[in-house]
Amino acid sequence: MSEYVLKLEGITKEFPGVKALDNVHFDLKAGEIHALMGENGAGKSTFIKVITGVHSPTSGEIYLNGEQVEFDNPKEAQYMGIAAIYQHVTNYPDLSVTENIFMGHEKIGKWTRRINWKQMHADAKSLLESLGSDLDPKTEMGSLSVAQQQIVEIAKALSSNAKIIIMDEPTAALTHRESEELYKITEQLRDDGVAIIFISHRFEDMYRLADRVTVLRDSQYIGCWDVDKITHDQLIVAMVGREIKQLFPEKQNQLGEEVLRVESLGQIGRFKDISFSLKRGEILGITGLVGAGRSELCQALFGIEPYDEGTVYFEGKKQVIKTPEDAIQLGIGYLPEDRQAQSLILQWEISHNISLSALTSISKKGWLAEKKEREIAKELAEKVDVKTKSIFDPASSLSGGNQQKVAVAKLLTTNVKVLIFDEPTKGVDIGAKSAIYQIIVDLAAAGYGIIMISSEMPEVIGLSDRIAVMCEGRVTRVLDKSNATQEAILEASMSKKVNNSKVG
Amino acid sequence: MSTRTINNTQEFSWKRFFLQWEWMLVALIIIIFLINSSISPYFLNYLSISDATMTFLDKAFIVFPMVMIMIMREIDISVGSTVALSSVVMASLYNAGLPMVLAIGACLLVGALCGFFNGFLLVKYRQLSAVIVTLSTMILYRGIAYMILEDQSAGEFPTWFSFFGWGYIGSVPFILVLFVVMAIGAVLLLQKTVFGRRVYAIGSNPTASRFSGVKVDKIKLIVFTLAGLMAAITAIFLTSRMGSTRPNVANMYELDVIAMVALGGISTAGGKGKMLGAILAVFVIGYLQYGLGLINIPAQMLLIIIGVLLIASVTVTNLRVKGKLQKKKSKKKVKKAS
Amino acid sequence: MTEKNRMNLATISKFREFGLLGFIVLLTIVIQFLNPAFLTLGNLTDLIKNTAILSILALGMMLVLITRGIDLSIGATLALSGMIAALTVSAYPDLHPLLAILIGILVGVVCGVVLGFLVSKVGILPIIASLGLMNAFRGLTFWVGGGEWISAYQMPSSFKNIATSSFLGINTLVIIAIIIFLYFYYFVNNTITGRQIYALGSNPDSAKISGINSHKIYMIVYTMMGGLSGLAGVLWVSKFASAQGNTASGYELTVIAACILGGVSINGGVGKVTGVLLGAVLLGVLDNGLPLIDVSPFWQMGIEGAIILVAVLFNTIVKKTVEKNNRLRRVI
Amino acid sequence: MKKFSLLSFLMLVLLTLLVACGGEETGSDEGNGDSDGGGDDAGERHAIIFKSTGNPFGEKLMEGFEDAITEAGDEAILRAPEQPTVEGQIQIIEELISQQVDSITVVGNDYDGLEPVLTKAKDRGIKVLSTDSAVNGNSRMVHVNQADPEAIGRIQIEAVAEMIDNEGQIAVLSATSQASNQNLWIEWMQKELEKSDYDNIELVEVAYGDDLRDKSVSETEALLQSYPDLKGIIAPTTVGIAAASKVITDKGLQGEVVVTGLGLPSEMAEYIENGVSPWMYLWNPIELGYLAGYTANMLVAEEITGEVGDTFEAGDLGSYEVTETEDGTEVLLGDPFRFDADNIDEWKDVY
Repeated sequence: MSEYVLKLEGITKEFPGVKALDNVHFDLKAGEIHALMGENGAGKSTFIKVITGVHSPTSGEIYLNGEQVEFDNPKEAQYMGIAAIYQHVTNYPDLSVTENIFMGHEKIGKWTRRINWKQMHADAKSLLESLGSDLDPKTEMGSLSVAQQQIVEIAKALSSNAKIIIMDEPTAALTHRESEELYKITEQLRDDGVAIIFISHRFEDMYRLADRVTVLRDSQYIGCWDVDKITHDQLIVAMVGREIKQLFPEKQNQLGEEVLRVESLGQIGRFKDISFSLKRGEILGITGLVGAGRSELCQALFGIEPYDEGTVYFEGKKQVIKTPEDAIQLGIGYLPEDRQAQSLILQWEISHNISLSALTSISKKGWLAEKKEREIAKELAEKVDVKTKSIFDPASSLSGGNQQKVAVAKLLTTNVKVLIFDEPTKGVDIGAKSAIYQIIVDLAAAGYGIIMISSEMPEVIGLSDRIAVMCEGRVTRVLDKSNATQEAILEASMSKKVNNSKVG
Repeated sequence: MSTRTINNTQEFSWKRFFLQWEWMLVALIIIIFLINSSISPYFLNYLSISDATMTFLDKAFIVFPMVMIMIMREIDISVGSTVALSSVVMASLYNAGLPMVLAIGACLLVGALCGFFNGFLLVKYRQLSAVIVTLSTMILYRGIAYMILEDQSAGEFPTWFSFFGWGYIGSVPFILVLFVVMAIGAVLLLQKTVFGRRVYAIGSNPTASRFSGVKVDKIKLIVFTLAGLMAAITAIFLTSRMGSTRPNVANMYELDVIAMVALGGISTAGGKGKMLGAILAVFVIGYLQYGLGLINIPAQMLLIIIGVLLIASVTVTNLRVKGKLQKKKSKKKVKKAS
Repeated sequence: MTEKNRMNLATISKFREFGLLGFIVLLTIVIQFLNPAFLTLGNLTDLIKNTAILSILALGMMLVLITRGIDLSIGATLALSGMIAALTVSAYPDLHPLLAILIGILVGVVCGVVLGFLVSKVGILPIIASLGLMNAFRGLTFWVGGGEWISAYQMPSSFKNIATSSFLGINTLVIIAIIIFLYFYYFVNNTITGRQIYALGSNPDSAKISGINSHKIYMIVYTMMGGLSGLAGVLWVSKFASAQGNTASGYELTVIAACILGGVSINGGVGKVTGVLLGAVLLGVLDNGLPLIDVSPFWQMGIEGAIILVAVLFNTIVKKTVEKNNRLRRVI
Repeated sequence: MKKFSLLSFLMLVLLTLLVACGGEETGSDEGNGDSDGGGDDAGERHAIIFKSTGNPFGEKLMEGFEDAITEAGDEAILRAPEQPTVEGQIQIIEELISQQVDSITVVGNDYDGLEPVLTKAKDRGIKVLSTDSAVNGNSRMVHVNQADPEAIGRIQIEAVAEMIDNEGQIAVLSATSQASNQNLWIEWMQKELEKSDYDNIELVEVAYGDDLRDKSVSETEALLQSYPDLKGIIAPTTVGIAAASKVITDKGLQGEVVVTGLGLPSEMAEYIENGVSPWMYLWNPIELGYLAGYTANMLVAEEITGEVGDTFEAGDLGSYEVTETEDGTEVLLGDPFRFDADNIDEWKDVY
């Protein structure tokens, strides 16, 4: 028996166009909590999928209890005692909680092969109770809140009696109290001899729980340290690759007159009573935990799902925004969070992507002006520095960062004055990141009003003139550049309603 | 910001030009012509070839909007019933004393309304799939047609009305002339206008389209209404050819139309395919059917052939898409490695 | 809050079925009022007997719809297997009727496997694949039948008895339908494969992560549908004592309509055996009752279409309202 | 690229194959091996179009037609669309016009709907006639009728009256026929019922079974439920009469409710033998087809023109005269044939 329950050596995973993992090492001892850290797009998610058998690695070896293994499908990994809680909720909305928990390892009668519902419901109930939740296991999954679904996901991992549990950002959508609950459970599991891989953005999670930490960056293995033997700054350097300050360009923006003001904006069940204003040349950061209502707010401003109450003033005039066309007409551009699903048409050539929002203006009476389209595409693609040879290449041939640049270029085709960036650097490698920062800063300097949603605190702090922190659908605090610290943001983004949690 | 220059002129490539599904269809048409003229001595003369178009072009008008619908990842299986309903309404109104011109107007209106209703339900209730909506309206529209005419037929149109289905302009069938004109319009609409580009955008990525300010709902509504309108035009031609109508006409036309569109290389996953392909496919299927008819092949064999052809063509297009993707992947890898 | 939420959802799903049941009862009362012959033992027996085949097919179609698919070829499959079974028994009159049933099922299974293969392996959209096969199977039926019908006198009475005999006073057709219903009830609720069908339809991407073999599930679903169509084909031919090339032409629409009425979502993941049964019964009541109250036969199609459309819209609107209410109740 | 061309090639091969076996099929399947290929010099070519494929009545009709044509040394083309629609028949007629056939005999799916295309055929010098189910007078030169609609209507009432001893309720189960003959027969039935002999007979309902098995069955069941005292059902349609007889048999109502009408001997053999239907009527489709074939030949030979008063010898069937009807002219085959327990055995294997 090896010292390590799980050991991965030289794992490389290539996707068409992307090397998602490049020679990554990892080891895990029984009864330890091992934090896996790295920025978005560092390869953590892919790494988990390799461990759980969803992807098979292009090269490299996996050892389980000292024996080399190969997983052809998730079932095999599950059978070997590996369970994962994924970052993106991967459940069955139409099925009951019990079924979601036991999917893939249902309890069946020995001879009858009949699903033992009674026992499954009871087991689900006790599992949920051990997580401090009194959810009825017969509830339909789709009717639960994200936080409740996350708890079910955890229960699901626990239910398989796994020896290795991987938690991918489990606390991201949890309130403070729930996080505490989770810490306790995680520790208890560890004490029971389960090995846990804990992935989180939150440093506090790591400090609170982990024994060791492995850092990935740009798909590569950076190192593995005992948590108490590495300083915070060293860790950040390991994750980001250089001192954060160098990442952010010098800002030369000058604030102009007010361009956008919202007053007590609200959307039923999503956010409430939001007021702020935005000046030309200003970068307003909006941050908070996932599920705090940031994206919903900005999507409402862009007319994707209209707000139910409140008023929007654009350049001093009261305006109603009901559809994205309204917003674009006014001069509001929106860069969605998920560029592949919401912004780009991957199989289309770059030029067509860039021109999509502005087709009306680059056409003559409804006929496409293809020459003009190509000129505009070239000009903008060069402006944001897309790394490509020709504007006729499909967007799918670009790397994540360059795709994001195309998405930004697309915004600039229309006559916008306010730009909303929703997680602009999500899943983008470090080089492209600073390029995107440069673009944002340049745009601000050019007089655009910019709203930037981000979960990454350094980014928010490094770029914003002001920072609005959201928590559970409300703005809890607006910080100036001068008093914006990680601690202040964190505090404002945590729920105050500890005893009035909606979960459970 | 940067000094990089990006190419915005595309070199013409013969390989790319010929590597299009449409050429495959052209080849198919040529082969069908060769086979047809070798198996039947009656095929290869002007009268046969032009008269044949009269037999299969009526439903081909629905192909134009169906291409757009399928590019948008939707489907409309109510078009056959729409043809029946608008035809029945036109004939009953005429028999009730309305002037023929107004009756034709009513036919177009009913067709457009049927299509609009489909589109409206789809847009209003986004969770509903097009299959469900058009399946329900397919039963409903034909049901209404039956309510109006029961088991009667209606007709006795003025003689000029037969011009639609039987008339010639010079020596070219009127239906062919109109079809070619509309086909050119449809190709331009889908390939050369903002509207067409947006149809493709919706089919390729509906969310991204909406986020890019494309009026997804409005375009869907227009295209479905267009489908109804074209079904009404089909109804006019069909009714003119029969000189009278019944509630059971145009049964299963939707199947024929979908088969043509699928053979035309329009990917069932949306976003792919060209109008020209579907138009060529109309002639492929039309002349295939006509040629087999000239050697008096039994109807059941025809059924099997059309069914197999449909599946075979969709299989080939599917594999083609997959193959292309794979090609792209391997190309990328090389790029990355170098 | 949680408790309330749960109550609400459970109520809604029950509400749909009770709504359907209520509608059936209402319809029954109206028909009974207009023609007292409706609620008689004899007529009810006829009604149930006529609904049996429809409900068998609807159960199979439910599984297909749950996986986000559709099968338009079942009418043709039914005709083909009915024709082949009838040809077989007319050539070998001593054949045991069970064997005839088996032959029918086998033909149906082969048809189903072809469709399943096209859908799962080749990746053709189910609606297109089944449209194509519908043509091909229908053509084959005409072809093997050689344009002839197989008539009552050509079938041994043992074969015709499949549909007319009864067991414990209950018609065999009904018994077969009940057995299949019970099996399906067990299958979808209590077996892993059954639940995997729902899981796949509910979220195909997660299904992959959970290690569910989607190819296998598609194959199972379409094969079962084919097998049931084959069975229904034999029962149909036995019941009407005649096999024709155009048997059950267009019947697939009725079957799908029964599923939709029964609350099966074409977007996958949702559908209950009891709901589908109720949907089939509703159509059965309409088919049986409308002639009894002298509704013009030409109005039946329109009435059916309107009811289906209303049911579809009703489902959607209820669902939308519930979702909105859930959101409203969330405290911010 | 390679894959693409390979697939394209495969598809072409497949298509060629299909076309090839398609051609072969024609030769073997319909038993009209002499219908494909062949140029003008192979004698005259006569085409017949039935309502739809896969109908035994139609098969026999076409068989009789073919017999008459081949006897004359000519070539017969047998066609039918897959669905009983006008559109299908129009397309087939267009194809026949292109083939420059000499005559077209059509069993119409619609009385008026074929007028334009048949007029076109006549304009191209093709002789056009209809049989079994007529097309309107403008579109045909002559109609070859099975039997007089009046006789068909009246004889069914006479039959049912005899079966139920002139007393009790009766109902009609019709199709929703595309051709108007069904309704014409029912009209004559009603006229016959006005006679005082039938004062005690009440026609309670005319139901429609759409010529669908399942629908005909539920309509019959509804009739039995609504009229518990029903004594007889007349079903002037082949699907309806068999479905009604099946229901009566299954419910064990032999002797209580009788069924008669027009049916195929093969479909009805079972029920004539078990007494549900003491007897029923139909004409002989082979003879009808044969007569149609002869008439077509006569028209092409220009021995007749389809005008009233033309007479001709139709082989074994004897001599016929063209008579006038309300709309156009017709040749009448004769009275409907009665099938009962005594003769059903010899007929059930014929058609």
